[in-house]
Amino acid sequence: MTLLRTHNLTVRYGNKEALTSLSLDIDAGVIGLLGPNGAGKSTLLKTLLGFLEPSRGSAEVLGLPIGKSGAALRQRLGYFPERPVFVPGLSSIETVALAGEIGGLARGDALARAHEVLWFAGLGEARYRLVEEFSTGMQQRTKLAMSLVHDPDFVLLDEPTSGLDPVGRRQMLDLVRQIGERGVSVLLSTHLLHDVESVCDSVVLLDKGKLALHGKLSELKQQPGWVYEIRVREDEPGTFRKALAESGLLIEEGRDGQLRITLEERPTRFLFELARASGAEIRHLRRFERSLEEQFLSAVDRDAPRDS
Amino acid sequence: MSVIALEAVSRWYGNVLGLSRVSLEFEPGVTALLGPNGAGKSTLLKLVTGLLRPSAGTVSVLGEAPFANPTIYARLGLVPEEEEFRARVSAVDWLEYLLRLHGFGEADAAARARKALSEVGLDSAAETRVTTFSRGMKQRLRIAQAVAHDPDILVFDEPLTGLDPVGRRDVIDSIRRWGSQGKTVLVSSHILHEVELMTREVVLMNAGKVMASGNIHEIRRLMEAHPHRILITTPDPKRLATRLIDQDGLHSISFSEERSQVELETQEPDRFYALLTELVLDDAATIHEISSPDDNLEAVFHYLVGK
Amino acid sequence: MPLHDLSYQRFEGGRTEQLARSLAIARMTTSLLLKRRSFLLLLCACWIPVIARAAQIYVARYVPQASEFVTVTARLWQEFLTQQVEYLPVLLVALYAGAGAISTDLSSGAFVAYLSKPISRFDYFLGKAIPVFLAILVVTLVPALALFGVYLSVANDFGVLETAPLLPLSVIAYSLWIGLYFTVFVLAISCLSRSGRVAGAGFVALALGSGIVLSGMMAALRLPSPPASLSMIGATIDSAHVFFGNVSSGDTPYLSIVAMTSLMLLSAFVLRRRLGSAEVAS
Amino acid sequence: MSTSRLLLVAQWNFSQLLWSPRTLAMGVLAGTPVLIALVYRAAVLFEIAPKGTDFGVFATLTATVSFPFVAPMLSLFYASGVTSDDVEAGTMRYLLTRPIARSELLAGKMLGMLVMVLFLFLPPFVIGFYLIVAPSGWQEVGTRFPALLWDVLAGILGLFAYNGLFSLAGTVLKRPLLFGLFFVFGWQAGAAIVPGTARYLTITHYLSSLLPHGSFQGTLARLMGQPSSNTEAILALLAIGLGTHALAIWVFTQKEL
Repeated sequence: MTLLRTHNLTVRYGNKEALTSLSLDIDAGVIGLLGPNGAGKSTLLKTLLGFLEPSRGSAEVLGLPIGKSGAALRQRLGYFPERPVFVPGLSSIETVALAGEIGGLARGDALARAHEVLWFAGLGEARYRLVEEFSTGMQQRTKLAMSLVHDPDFVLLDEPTSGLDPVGRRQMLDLVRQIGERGVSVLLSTHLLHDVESVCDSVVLLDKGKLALHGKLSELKQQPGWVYEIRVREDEPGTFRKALAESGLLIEEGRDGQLRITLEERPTRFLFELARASGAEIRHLRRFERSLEEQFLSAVDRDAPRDS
Repeated sequence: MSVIALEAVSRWYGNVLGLSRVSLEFEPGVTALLGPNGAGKSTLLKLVTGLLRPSAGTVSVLGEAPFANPTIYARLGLVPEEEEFRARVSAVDWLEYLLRLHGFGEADAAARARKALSEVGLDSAAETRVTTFSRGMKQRLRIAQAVAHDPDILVFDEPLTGLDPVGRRDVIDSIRRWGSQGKTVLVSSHILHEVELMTREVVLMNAGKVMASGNIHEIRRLMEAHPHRILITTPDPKRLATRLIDQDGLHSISFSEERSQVELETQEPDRFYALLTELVLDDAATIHEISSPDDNLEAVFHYLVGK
Repeated sequence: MPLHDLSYQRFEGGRTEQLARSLAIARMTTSLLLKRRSFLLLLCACWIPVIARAAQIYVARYVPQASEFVTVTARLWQEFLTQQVEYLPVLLVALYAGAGAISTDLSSGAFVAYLSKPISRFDYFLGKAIPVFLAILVVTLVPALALFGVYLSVANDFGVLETAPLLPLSVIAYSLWIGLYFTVFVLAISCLSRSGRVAGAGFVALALGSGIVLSGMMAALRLPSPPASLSMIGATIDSAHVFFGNVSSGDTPYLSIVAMTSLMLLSAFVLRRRLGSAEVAS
Repeated sequence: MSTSRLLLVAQWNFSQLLWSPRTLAMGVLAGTPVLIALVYRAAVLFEIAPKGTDFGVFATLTATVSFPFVAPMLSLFYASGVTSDDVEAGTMRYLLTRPIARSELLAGKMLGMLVMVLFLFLPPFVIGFYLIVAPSGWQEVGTRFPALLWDVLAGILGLFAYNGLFSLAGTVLKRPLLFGLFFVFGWQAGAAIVPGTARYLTITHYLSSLLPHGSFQGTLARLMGQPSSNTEAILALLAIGLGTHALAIWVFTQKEL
């Protein structure tokens, strides 16, 4: 099912073209939206919400044309803004219930639903406290609840894990996954590629307002051939690497200090022999998957100036 | 004498405890400060940079109390936590002004400002007003202002906030470089796999206290309550499991034919790694993959913070 | 016993009408205002003139000795309402309820959260305007009507209402008029700044400053008094003559109406431009 | 204190304020004397304004608009933000972590602030004087010039005192604007018309005592108390200004920001 389709979508922001003739066709699911700063990610989200008007081209979300549909479209969209959101003086539950009422729920429904989504977002008794006094983590949970309370079919999440500690981040990603399992599509805009790797089905990568990469995550991560990453513990650092090099294998060193070797087939005794001979012990040996980071860095123009 | 030393430092905000009797010393090189929200990392960094005064205990930086101390600021650079940042001037003017407050002459300040901007990749935006910057550009500028005067001590509160993958990679590389140049670098961050790329030295905090400090792998080794997990992929998991099961020091072992995997938990990982090599070489076992999913910072963090 | 599913659930219930959504914002804003003791105190203080007027009505009826200099005519209601403007109650209430109304939303991010929901920008404006409007009516229309109650309960005939049968209508229309005027103006100021304090200061400076500068100028020119239509408060007071049907008094009441209408149109234009701009939504 | 860094801060702060959107609004306020002078000239030209001395017009202008309204408002809108402007813009931390003493930093900022306020207040004031008085002939200008100098002196001292007070309010209080509005329109207006010593706790009292062409406070105020002598007024304004500035600096050096 088509979730989002744009045709030659061009959006200007101030006197700068933030999106340039963007043509996209995205199916429902959990989609990662990536791109360097200034690539047009936030612009795309704001355009879909109707905050910005395209200067050319068209876009359809959930089968509704943007711009013309206005409120009718936003009825089916949920938005998690990047920046903090609170209504001074309102507790978390009141804020979410208000968001529900504005989203078209009757007062009683809104309150019940607010409790439900806040529970889901993992905000316990804290929901009776003022949002403005919350830690980042609790604010993000409140924002998630606000974006879901009117039961959208498609939520746009702008950096939902930003500012979260490792535990909070893990929980937030679990929530995103669960939302996806309930048939709600998610567009997850983030700079944290690990987040995308852990929850998304597919990825859209923008660069300078244009589409740079789009595809299923599983396909993007596939590395052709037999490339393995390997880490050893050795008495004398560097010996094993030398031994590998002497045996004619293709070696690369990753930034994390791990070696990447290209084999002809699955690893064999040979590697272990080599390790023992050079006084090393293999501690880690895994089929190498192309990381999203490498794809990202190769797909975007790294040296281009990124001014807004 | 350590570059930075905290001695039994506590800090309260009204009734709220920020930091509780923390004693720590920091030496040249990169040290990462980790912990959940509210653990006291930011409080600690503010104490070290003299933006806060300790409620009890002493903080000393280069042998002096840092609060509002100009002598310290001449040798310190700070990237504060992200907040509103709306300087209504161009990036280069802003940096020049800050550098002139350091006492650099006009020409010197201008040259240094340009250099710092180009180090963080903002050359082409030098003349642009900061108010129009994106979040990532502002973060780059924050880093530029911290390093422009070439300080000996660098303090970064979440330096990667808002940066895109390109920027993150650049900044991580720079932090490593500054550490290896002999600067004392303190970094707080939530993104653990990125911290692992910066340094092995960490301070783990929770609820205002220090839970562990030192090398990540050392800390992991000391955590005996949590046995090491080793995952092995092999075409014949049943056979490998049978071979391993009579070994001492094994907490648990399980295998899955379906996924061709054997998973074992042990207190003595060294011994089992050695054993695996033996099995392959002397017993013709075939092993495709070996990995240890919890020998990393992420695992250490979750074990210590307890969630 | 089934295991309950606490994971994310979809919502099956019905949806409300568009107006209900504006009213939700209005209701929440109003209840937030009423929670603040300082606001309630302000409202009480703004009712002090009402008590004085009630006393006047009472004295005029029951103290025959005073009837020579204390009388009750249709004029009383007009004076009461214009004095609520002249001696600041209306201004203070508008300042308190309105100056931060939009600016706080802009700085706290609530604005974007509201607008990402299925409402239009006008719905949002309505939600913000209603509480300010009501707050102004609480210190104008409500006490003025209460004074009718006092009058009718102490009088033994319909005296004033017989001579001026349209008086209640005049009171209602004029109250709504100044309510609308100050609401639109204060919200227009509010949407211009992200800081409620700056907006508040701007509102006070413009509302009072227009009068102060003007009378200073007239004093310098040795002209008797400035044309009311040029100062915000002066125009509001002057325009009452139109509503209460004594057009011949005052400076140029119709001119004041025109001046106030122009300011409202300007405010509406500012609101429309500002709330509609992409910059605000970022 | 190193003077060069203090001046650097002052200069920077001045230029920051000069190019801020606030200055646009404040410029309109500050320009009212010129505006009124122009209106007066037009009125004279078309013979609308009744006859009187030109200098009398200028005196009324200073007494009704410039000193009681323009001066305190200018000072309030700028000085109350002496620290909070940087805190709100998120630029304060970067300044605090520079090798410059906090006292020097704030002193520099306040100096820049004072120059800014004087820059907005004095030129339109003097221009207003010439626009109004000059057509009466150069002799009249010469006669009235000492009065203008007194006005300028009073303006400088008054703004110095107001700036100090509102800087202090801005450094200590969360809502300095509300305090300032209350001080100017509530306290000062009220204290002037009650008998007793309350008047000595206002800035207007000394300011109006200094003005050569009589108090700008209302008739009622004049009935309630005598103006102070020039020396007293100058000393009082200086003391208020110095005291509040010093206090603001002291608070700032102790503050955790």
